Amino acid sequence: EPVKVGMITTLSGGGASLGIDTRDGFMLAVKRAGNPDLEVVIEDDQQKPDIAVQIADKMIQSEKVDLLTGIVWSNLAMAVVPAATAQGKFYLSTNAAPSALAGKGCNPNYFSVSYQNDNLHEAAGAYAAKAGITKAFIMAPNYPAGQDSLAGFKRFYEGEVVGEVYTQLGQTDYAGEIAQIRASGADGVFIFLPGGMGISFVKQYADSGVGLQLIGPAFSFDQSIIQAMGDAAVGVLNGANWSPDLDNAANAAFVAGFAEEYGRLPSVYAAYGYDTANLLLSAMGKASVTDADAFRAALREADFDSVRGEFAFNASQHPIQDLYVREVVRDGDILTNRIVGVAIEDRGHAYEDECKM
Amino acid sequence: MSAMLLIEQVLNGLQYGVMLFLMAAGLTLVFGVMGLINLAHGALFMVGAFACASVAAATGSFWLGLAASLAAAAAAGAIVELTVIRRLYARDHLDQVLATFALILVFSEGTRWLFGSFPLYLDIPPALAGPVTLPGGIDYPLYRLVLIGIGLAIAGGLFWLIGRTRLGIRIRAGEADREMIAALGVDISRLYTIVFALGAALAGLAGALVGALQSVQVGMGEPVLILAFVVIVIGGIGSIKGALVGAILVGLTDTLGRFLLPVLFGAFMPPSQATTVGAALASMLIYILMAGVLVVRPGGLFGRA
Amino acid sequence: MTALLEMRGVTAFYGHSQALFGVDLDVAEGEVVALMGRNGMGKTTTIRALTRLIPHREGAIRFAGQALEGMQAHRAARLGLGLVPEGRRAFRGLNVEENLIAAARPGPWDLARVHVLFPRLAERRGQDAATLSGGEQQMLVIGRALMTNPRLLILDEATEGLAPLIRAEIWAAIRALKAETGLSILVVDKSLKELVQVADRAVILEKGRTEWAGPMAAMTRGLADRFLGV
Amino acid sequence: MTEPVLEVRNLQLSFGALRATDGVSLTLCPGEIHALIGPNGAGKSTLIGLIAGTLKPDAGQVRLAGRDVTAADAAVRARAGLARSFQVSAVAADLTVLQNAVLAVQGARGQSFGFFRPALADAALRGAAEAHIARVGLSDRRTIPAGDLAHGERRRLELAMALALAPRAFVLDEPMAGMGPDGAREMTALLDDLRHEAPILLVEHDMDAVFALADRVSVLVSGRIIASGTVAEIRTDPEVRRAYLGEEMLE
Amino acid sequence: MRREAILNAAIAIALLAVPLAAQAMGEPFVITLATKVAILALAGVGLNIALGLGGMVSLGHAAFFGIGGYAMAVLAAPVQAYEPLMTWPVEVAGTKSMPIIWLAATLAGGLAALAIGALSLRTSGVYFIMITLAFGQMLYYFAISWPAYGGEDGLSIYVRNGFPGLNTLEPLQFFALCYGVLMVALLFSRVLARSRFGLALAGARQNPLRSAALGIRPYSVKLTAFVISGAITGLAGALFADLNRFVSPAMLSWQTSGEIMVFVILGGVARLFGPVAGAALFILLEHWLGGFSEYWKLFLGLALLGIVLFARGGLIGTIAGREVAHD
Ligand SMILES: Nc1ncnc2c1ncn2[C@@H]1O[C@H](COP(=O)(O)OP(=O)(O)OP(=O)(O)O)[C@@H](O)[C@H]1O
Ligand SMILES: Nc1ncnc2c1ncn2[C@@H]1O[C@H](COP(=O)(O)OP(=O)(O)OP(=O)(O)O)[C@@H](O)[C@H]1O
Ligand SMILES: [Mg+2]
Ligand SMILES: [Mg+2]
Repeated sequence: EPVKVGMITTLSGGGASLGIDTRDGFMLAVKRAGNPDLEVVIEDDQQKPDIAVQIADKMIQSEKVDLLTGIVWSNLAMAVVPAATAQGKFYLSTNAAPSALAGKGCNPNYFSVSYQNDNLHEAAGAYAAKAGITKAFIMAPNYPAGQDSLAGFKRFYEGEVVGEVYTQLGQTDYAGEIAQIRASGADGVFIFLPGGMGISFVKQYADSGVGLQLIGPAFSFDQSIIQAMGDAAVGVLNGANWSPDLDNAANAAFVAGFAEEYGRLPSVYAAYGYDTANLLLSAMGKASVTDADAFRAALREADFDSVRGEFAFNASQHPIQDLYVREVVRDGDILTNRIVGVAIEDRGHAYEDECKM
Repeated sequence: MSAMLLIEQVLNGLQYGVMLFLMAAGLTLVFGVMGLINLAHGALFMVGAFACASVAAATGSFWLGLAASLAAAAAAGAIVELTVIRRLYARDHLDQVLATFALILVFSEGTRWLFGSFPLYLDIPPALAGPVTLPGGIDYPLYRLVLIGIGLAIAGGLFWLIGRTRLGIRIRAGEADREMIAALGVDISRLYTIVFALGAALAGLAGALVGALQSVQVGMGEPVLILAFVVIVIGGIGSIKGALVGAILVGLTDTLGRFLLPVLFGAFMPPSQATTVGAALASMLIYILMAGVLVVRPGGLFGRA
Repeated sequence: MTALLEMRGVTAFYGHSQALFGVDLDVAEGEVVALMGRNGMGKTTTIRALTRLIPHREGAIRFAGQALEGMQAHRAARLGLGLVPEGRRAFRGLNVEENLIAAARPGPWDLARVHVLFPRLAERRGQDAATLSGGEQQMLVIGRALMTNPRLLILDEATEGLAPLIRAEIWAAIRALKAETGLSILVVDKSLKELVQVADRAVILEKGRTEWAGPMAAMTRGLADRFLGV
Repeated sequence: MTEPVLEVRNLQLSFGALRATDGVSLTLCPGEIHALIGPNGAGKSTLIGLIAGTLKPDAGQVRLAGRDVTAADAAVRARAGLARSFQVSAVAADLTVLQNAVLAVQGARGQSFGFFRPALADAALRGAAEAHIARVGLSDRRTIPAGDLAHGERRRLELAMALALAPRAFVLDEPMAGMGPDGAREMTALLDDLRHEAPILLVEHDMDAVFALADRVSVLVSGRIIASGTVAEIRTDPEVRRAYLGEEMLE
Repeated sequence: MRREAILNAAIAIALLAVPLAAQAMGEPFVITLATKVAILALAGVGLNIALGLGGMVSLGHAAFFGIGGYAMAVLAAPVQAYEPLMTWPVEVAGTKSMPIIWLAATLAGGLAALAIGALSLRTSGVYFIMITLAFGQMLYYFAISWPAYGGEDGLSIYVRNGFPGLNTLEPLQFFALCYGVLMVALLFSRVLARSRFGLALAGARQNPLRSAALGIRPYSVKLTAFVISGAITGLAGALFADLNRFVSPAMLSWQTSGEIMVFVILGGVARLFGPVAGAALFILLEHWLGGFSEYWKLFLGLALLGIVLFARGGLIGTIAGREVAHD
């Protein structure tokens, strides 16, 4: 039975690198499977919610897709997912997994293959003590994902928070915050500053000579970004659920295959995209997409070789997985991440109880 | 909160202000003096940063990269002026808005085509890396001090160019009445090409200098563009002194607002709420400042209204 | 006398509406020519065509031995056209002195000499041109044109809005220019009485066409009445 | 003597150090043309700006028809019956001659906030506007955008718009400027006629016109009125001749 | 008939015909696109009143657009969550009725325009552009960091609001509704331009000094026009939110202001159908180029450049020529 997948992701503008990795990871798995029954249509959402909604409408109404996937950003996911699932379409998240969709707003047709947004912050919080951080200075941009990240960090962090700062979304100069860090008496710094904000901060932080241990979630220190930070990023810890050096056969094959196909190392987004495609392929082998209940059951089994090793869904259809902490290292010419320890084992997420499903 | 921290924050605000001026300098020239609304200024800023980053990566020298940023941005500016902008002087501001908006798209996606979607690496030159200790015991990054110096030098240079040279007089005359200055025998078109290229070069230089502190990526120019406009408008269009004062005002307001507002709200709110509300207000602060200035002085601080 | 300016059968349009239908105009070296006609007859348009501020469609314009067809305004100006435009058009935002030096070219006219001609401009040298009184602006733009050291000074209603005393001074200055420097002048002005005293020849436009040209002395009452409504 | 329509008392205005208006008092009485002459830069246009309300005085008073309008803005003074023309023609360049005139009529009648009926279809407005255009001799130019008019024609349109206000007083800044001899003659005749509708404060450098029209002449020099009187008195005043007229005006 | 009038009629008919044809051919997404054109054109019609008729170059119209959108969300969200809109001083329920929401959005847009305009109109020229931008940015940052209505994430309204007698979930019916509103707004805008107020506005734009000397206070006239403009754009915002069944601060961003302005300039400033032509072309380009290359924005930029440089007066201006002065 052929399955048509609509991928909505960001392929132009400043955030394009994330969408491109998502797409490339996904398509790598599709290519490898060589399953003629799987057809993928891809469209650029320009990182704009209204465009994403319209593409979803188009895919559902005109292209008659069975399933949607690919959205990078939470705000776009919030615009698309509720409406799509309400129309009976499946949505497999390759990245964005806001709390609203994990708890109260969970839906039988919605699967998050990546994580729940808070997970990587939780990993950082849980690991902070092991990294010797007892007085943390924590910082994120002032928007829902930023507020969630600090809450996520604090959920498993046991030390004292000596400073909590919300920066402006899109801020490029952090001299003021760095001065506050210096004066705060902290012994470690947690930041969630996605994209260019993180690059700016890390460079300025390194140059300031403050020198306290930095820790953050993987997306601030991922493959697509650390090259641009250069040596300033070396030694930074980051909470993750995947790493290129994760030791399992599926991952080794993925990392090598990705590098061969695209000439660069994969990022977490590529890994999630790859896993999502494989999950989908595994379900296609078991049930017909026209039978929604059977297909959903097949998806829930999560019977595929995840690059993250063991992988299962919980009741709200979010992963139960090990969370790690990685460190940025220099490996010859390039910067990459290495796992330094497990932060939390078999973590689901904080909103499970709110999900009535 | 210690007095020391406050002083350091004031210094940070000043420094940020000068950096804003650096970003706004080219725009003041083109916008204030030629009267052209150039939304693509941010794109030229990006061109400078990308040129610097790629040349620095290829040669290992930041300084060669800096030279390349000047050259690339000036060339881009000259080409844009000759092919596009030149046809727009006689039109109203709206056509300029549309054309330069289109240029943003062309530059951004063109850059992405050439350099890919991933941010580039560009770092401060080793000679300027790390902090120095200022009198009073404040550790301060050397590179930022150098930026302050360059910003002030550019302010001085522009002041002299516009206010004191015949070139400056002619450009301003051209802005007042283009047809008339041509009828008096001045080749205003060529002058404008030069000025536009110069403005572009300044944007490129700022992109390279500031890019070393920030992330070099597609789209990096747009937030800068808005900030630069805010700065110029607060100071009064066409006034270089105004641009400098405006930049410093914005820098101080923004830095101190981000720092002090959460503290202030903390006095009568639970801390977590205070930080969000404080930060929310801080992000609106420079726009509040701008609106306030314009309501009281509709022509900006140093502008002719 | 050699011809400095020759216009032959010049036509010109504003968009689709034709404003000049065939203008012939000659100015010889050292000659003062009055360009006359009622309101809206095309005097200013003729000057705009000559100074290349609008293109002409048919006919020929030669100045200082060169054909002006297709030439840009600034090149034509550098051949020696000094324009005092209708409606003043001083550069706002520039002060008096900056206005004067903005387009100056070397020659006998310099700041000092303009200040002698118009002492008021020396008094107001630092003032923004936009805030000058009307008459002061008029002086300024005449000074500005002289500072380009032109071969042909073009005065389009240059005495409009000037006080009688100043107007008399300007006419005196024009006569002096004519006598001392041999500057050629093309002048548009409504005051026939004064034109008669300075102009060597007159050209009369009617509905965008040259209707009459001849020595000033030959201009009869009848002609003036018919074409100028005097 | 009848009550003055317009009265200015001890007006003062400085631009920085320059006293552009330095204690000026004058009146404009019904039926008269009061000419205001003076060298360039004497402060005539400034005074008109103060009277019309585009400039605010540092001190002094402006009274219109017995009412103190010093605090009122230009629009209020216009509706109270003050019509002015500008030294540099001020018309709406993209509107046709007729539209400009209709605008003037509706402005005077305070009818600008009608959102639905087309302005040009309003017979009352249009009729009045056409009459004013005809009066200044622009009828056959009525569909031309004002920006495309020749200079002299635009001056006439200025005057038509002032007429449309059906004012109590005219304040005209160099209405003859840029007019050819015949234009100036027509304008002179028109103004001569107008004074019966409302008195005119006339700023003008065209002495033929001033001497032909004025009932009274005031001479402004450096922001002060140095002389005031009949045409004959002013023509022969040595001070005025030295400061303004020069010798040749004696003929 | 004048060329422009013929062209306008052609555009109006085309905008109606395309979705009908799409319905017949079973291409519902084309209807959605046409609906988007109609709604964005409506926003442009609003802006054109300020920009084209009043000469007020506002780079902050996203504020009104977004406020309209949020007005919809604020009214509809409580219904979705089965909660009253407010309980004090009187209990008011939310609503999912479009007419009420439209009224609220129009009022909200108009009131916001009154406040922003009253302050902004103290300035002019480029300062006006920037101060309107500043107010827009203030609202944008406020919406991002204010948690109540979802902050940056925005807010989904899962089911489209209703209109008496219509099934708005049906794309064609919703289109018809938006098209109808657009036509009414166009008609209003045309009537306004020719009215006495329109004339006063033209006067205030071209020569404020002269207007004041005629007894027409330019400030009041412009402010009134700005309020009308903001109200129409606010209405468009409510429809746009309903089209997407979603609002977020992106509606308030300066890029949105820029895009609305681009529609107007592209179509032709002060041309009645300028915003319609501009929005249609922009969305067509966006849609068509998007399927053509990953770097489609590059081509969009080049296409826009070509249009500004070679099609003066926008699309309508180029095709219909310089407007003949109407008598
Ligand atoms: N910018 C323009 N666009 C269209 N028509 C114009 C323009 N300028 C002038 N005209 C028209 O061209 C004709 C000639 O105008 P021009 O200004 O040359 O007259 P003029 O002889 O200088 O008159 P005046 O004595 O009033 O200055 C007039 O009919 C006028 O309406
Ligand atoms: N805004 C201003 N700032 C500074 N000085 C000004 C300003 N406006 C006018 N002035 C000066 O005030 C004086 C009076 O100007 P005004 O325009 O009233 O003269 P006027 O009598 O109308 O002269 P004219 O007959 O030449 O039109 C002039 O010297 C002028 O330069
Ligand atoms: Mg003329
Ligand atoms: Mg004057």
